Amino acid sequence: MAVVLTKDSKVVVQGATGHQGTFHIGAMKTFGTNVVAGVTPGKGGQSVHDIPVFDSVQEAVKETGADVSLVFVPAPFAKDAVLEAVDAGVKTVIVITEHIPVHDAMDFVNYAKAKGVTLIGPNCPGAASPGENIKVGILPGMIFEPGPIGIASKSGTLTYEIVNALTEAGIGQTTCLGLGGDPCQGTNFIEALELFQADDETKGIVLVGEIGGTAEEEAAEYIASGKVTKPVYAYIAGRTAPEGKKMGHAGAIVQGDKGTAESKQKAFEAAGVKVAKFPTDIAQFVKADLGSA
Amino acid sequence: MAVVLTKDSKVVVQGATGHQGTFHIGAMKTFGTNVVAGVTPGKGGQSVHDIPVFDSVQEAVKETGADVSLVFVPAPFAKDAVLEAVDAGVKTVIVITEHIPVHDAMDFVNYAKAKGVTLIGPNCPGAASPGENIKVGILPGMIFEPGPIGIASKSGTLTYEIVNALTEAGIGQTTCLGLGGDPCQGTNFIEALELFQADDETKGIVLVGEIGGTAEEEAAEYIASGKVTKPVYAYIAGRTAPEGKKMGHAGAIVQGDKGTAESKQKAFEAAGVKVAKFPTDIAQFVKADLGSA
Amino acid sequence: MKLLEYQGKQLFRDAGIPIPKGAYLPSLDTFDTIKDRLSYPAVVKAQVLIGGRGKAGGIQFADNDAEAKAQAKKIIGMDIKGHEVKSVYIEEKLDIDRELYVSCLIDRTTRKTLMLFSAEGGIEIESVPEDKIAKVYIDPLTGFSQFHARQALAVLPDGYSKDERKQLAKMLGQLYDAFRSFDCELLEINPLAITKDGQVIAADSKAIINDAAKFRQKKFEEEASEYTELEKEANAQGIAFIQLDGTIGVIANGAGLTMATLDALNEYGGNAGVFLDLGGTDDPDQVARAMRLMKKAKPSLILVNLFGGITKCDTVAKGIREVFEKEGLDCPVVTRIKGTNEKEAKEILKDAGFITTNTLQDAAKKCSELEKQQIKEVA
Amino acid sequence: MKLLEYQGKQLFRDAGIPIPKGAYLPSLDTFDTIKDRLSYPAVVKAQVLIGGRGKAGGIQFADNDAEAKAQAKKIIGMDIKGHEVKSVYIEEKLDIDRELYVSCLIDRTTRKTLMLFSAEGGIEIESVPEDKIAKVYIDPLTGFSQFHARQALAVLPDGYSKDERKQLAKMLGQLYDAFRSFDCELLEINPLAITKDGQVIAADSKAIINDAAKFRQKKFEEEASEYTELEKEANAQGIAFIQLDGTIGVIANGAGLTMATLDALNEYGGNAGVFLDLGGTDDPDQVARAMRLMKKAKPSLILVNLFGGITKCDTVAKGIREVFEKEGLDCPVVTRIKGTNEKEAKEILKDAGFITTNTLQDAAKKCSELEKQQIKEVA
Repeated sequence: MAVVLTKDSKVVVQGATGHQGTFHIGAMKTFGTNVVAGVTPGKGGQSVHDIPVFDSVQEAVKETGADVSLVFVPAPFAKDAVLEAVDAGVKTVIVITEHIPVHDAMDFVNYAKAKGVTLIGPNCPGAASPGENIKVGILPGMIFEPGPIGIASKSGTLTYEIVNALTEAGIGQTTCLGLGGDPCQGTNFIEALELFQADDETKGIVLVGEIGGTAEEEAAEYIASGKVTKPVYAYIAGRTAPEGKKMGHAGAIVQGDKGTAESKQKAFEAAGVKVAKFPTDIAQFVKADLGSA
Repeated sequence: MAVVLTKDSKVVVQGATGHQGTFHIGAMKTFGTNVVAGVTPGKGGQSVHDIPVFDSVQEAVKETGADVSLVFVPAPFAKDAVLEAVDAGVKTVIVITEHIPVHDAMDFVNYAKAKGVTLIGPNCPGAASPGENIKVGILPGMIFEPGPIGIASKSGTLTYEIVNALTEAGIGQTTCLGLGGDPCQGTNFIEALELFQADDETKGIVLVGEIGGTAEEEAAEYIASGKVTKPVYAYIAGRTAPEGKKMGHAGAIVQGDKGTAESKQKAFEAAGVKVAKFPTDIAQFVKADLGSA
Repeated sequence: MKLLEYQGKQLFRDAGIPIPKGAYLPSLDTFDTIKDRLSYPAVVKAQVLIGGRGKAGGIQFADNDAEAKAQAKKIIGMDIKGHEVKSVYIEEKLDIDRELYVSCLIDRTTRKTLMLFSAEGGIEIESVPEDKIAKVYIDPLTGFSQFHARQALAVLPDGYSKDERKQLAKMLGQLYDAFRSFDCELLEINPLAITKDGQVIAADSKAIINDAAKFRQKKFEEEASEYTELEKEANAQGIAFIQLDGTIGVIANGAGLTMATLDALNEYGGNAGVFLDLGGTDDPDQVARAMRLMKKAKPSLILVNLFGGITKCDTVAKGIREVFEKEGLDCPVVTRIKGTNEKEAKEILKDAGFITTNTLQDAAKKCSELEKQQIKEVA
Repeated sequence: MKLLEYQGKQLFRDAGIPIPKGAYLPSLDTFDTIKDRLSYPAVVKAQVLIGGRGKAGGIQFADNDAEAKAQAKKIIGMDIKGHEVKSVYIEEKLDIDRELYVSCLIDRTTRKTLMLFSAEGGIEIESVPEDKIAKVYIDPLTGFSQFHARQALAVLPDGYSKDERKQLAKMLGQLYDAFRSFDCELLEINPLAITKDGQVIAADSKAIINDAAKFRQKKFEEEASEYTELEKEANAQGIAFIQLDGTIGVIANGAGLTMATLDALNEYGGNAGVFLDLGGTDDPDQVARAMRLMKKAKPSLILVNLFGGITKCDTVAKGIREVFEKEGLDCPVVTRIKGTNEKEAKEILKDAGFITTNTLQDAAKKCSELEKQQIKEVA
């Protein structure tokens, strides 16, 4: 199996007819993703890469049975799009859009959670389960291989590096979850750990963290509590970031002495998590523990 | 077993130091209910019938582990009280208060539902599980006997009549749920049917309906769909109520040709539910089917 | 509480919803004070809480002050389906191109706000085919969002301009917000007019404010009421009291039990004239007040049906006894008393000459027989 | 976007939160225009985005216009911890009895609004003991309710009157609503003053407006900024660009990868001078714009670290090549390119004289060595 996305997932893309939507519908189809519908208000009846476009998610779900929504809608309208998806009854919403007002994100993250909907993002690259032939989002398909490692990450490209290194080392992945670099995440490290711990196929877990907030420290505490029995590896970006600066991600900021890479690294190490100095070291750690897949 | 309330339930009473709160804490304790705390803002440190009173539900839950809250708080403050209880982490909230603004009720009913909290009421007499020695609310204790019948009702006194007749006929009850007479109910007939269907000890179900809305028709449809395999009996009040008048309950109103007793009776009968002409007939129906308990 | 059209329009204006220019005329002699707020051609509309006023002659047109005043004079005092017209609302006549419909109401099943929207307005929504009505459910946890507007406007046929759609979307959001902020049970715009020059405007209003929220909704006074004078008196005392067509007064404790008592009476051919629910009270004074209201309704006989739980039958009986002793009751009383302190209650009432019964069925049967006898005696 | 104190006070006023009477003085020569809005005794406060202005002499008192103007003259132009004071805010001096603290912020862990409240204000909240701070979590699905106020006020010691508690509860609700409606990341009142005559009033303000919400928060202009001129230029172009202490310019695609590149550099003793995240772009023009910004920062050398996924390495390389060819680069460039169209990218850059490496570690090591060499050469 895998987590969040499986081969049975049916994907609807909100913001289907824009540049990004169109491109990634093609890329996802190539990867094997079952994209069943697009949504762009006012463009119902059109199609993108032979996928029918609807005016509303409600209609798309009714007509195609879509249960995963991918949101490319521009930031000012993203909250509306997510609420629409949740009310339309999808089970998972993945929000790629960046620069969403943080109060909008809080609103839709809490609403989705309250309605039992798994929300990934915002400001994330999406997710991929290579063994299930599905990726939903903007992750590059060619870096993935099926295998035993689950990855949860706050960062896009950095994760591609790490996944690519794993694949080059012969170690494949169950699911890669891009959690996003915003302060308010739909799914955080602890929730990702829960998912991967419960997934039989996942044998080891990689967390890619960064400065800002305390999600890494909380994940470490969760691991230390014994709720995670699988080996966990981590990389933390931003060891040299100065205090008070947002390092590219809205969430990547050291405030006073809070949110430092040092604190995160210490917490992880105390919980028995191996922390890598360079991103690609992760692959060596995993290989040493698990052997090649 | 029983539904909603069991002998393990720990009850906190919001509005504990008022006339109604004080009286019913005593009556509940006599019945065997494990009342562990009262809450009245500003009166923390006092006690009612030897039950400690706290300033907040949060504190009460923290100190006593209460998991059921009973709300006697006056209508203008009832929404605040329910939100407080939900955020404090109780699993069940029972709202006795009547005349709560309907938008307030919609707000807290939806919030409780979203947070996985069972809400009973508002404008209801509460609930009782006689075999578990627990009643939470204002129902008279002496009418109950442990036994195999589950009851869900929109009306207070009418239910007491019916329960009393059952008890006099030697037929006891698993749980009696007063759902309340307002248009927006935290738990409706379908949800009550689900609970009773899943409860092994419940062998038959009594629904006490009344004019207004379509909850009875929807329950009938639910029963007809085969999801309820236990015998269901019903009484519907308001056969002679004129159109357009609220008959004592905010929800008891026939609007145009909607919400009539006739429509409800027909729907129930079509679903195989025996509908009684007089309240106390229910006991005879059940006795004929089940024999005395 | 139902609002008159002009009050609903005020509510709309407060919510930012466009309404025609107009003025309320509470009585003919104040016409001069509103003159400068009128614009012609105008419509003079009867302010009553009942539909169909147009057919009944309650809507008239006027081209100047003199005509407007004359039409107002014609309309005020009219009887429309039993409702006396006490005032009119005079507003500019719109140059209407299309008539649409929108309303918000409480959906009991989903426990959410249900917004109904249709491009077919100006008629009863019940007569519009289902597939031409958009049903949009709005979760109170999120409030109104643009996708709700898109769901509603999806039923619009071709021929609506981008600007008209934009105005409509805005108005739907305003309507929802007003529905919440004014604690409405129903808020309806029918017709929702689009004028020949493309303006979207609320041509009529229908609003019901939730009675339970009256304590925080003080802006509007109840100007017209469907309640009888006695019902109003009862409401003010917090007693559920409804006048019906028959002659038998029914008193019981609890709304459900009171309804069940009416129903039982009806089974035996009895005709209830009053529904009086004592609720959970067993305060003898409150019971006495209820009995006095019942007396004022002049029932031919009274049926008292009590089930005592937490409520004690004897204290209820005391209240009844007090009115009987001090003020007298000039009609027969049939009682059926059961539950807590049943014996004591029966003792209190025993020498009052009341007819006692043991079951609801017996009580209902007895009342119906008495009623028939009374009718015979009169005849 | 951080607001100056006077802007935060305006925000409070809009939210209904009581603030002292005061006026903003953007420059000395406009003093006469604000005179009639002043009341004495007054406080003249430096408007800077940094704490500790009191100790630095940025807060002075005045008893009349002449004194106020003199103090303003003294303060404007001051340097407070590297921040130049450009303006002052002059407001009535409060007769403060007690100083409290309240703030709203975004709690990442619970994803809710966290309200901190303490009876110990006027000092940094970090220095207040944990058990004297109420932490109140507010769910966006319900908003602020009275129980939140009760939870906050539970930390108040004895001696607060009923009226003071009422004023405080009201202010907490207003603060939460303002926090939401003005899209704040932080909204703080410290001190929250209670005057000798029992008035609850916001004596200072601290507000950060969420940058992502700027498109709908147009009321406040950014009047003071912590960004450098180059950072502002980059922000305007949508490029994540941060100036640091060192001399090496780092370009990578993705914030995480850029941070990882800085970290690797640091491991080998290198000192980054610029963080430049290309993000997901592979538009050569956008890359060229980024390169030009980098040039303006005058780095001693540039480290380019690309991982191509959906982004193609060759189109990024084209943008770099363009700037190199047309405008020249007067420092060494170290590249590490990996992923989609890696080969083509290397081909494009091959005769530019760039130093190519295969891993991040190699690239970082190389840069650090070059930097050391440069420092030696200069010395």
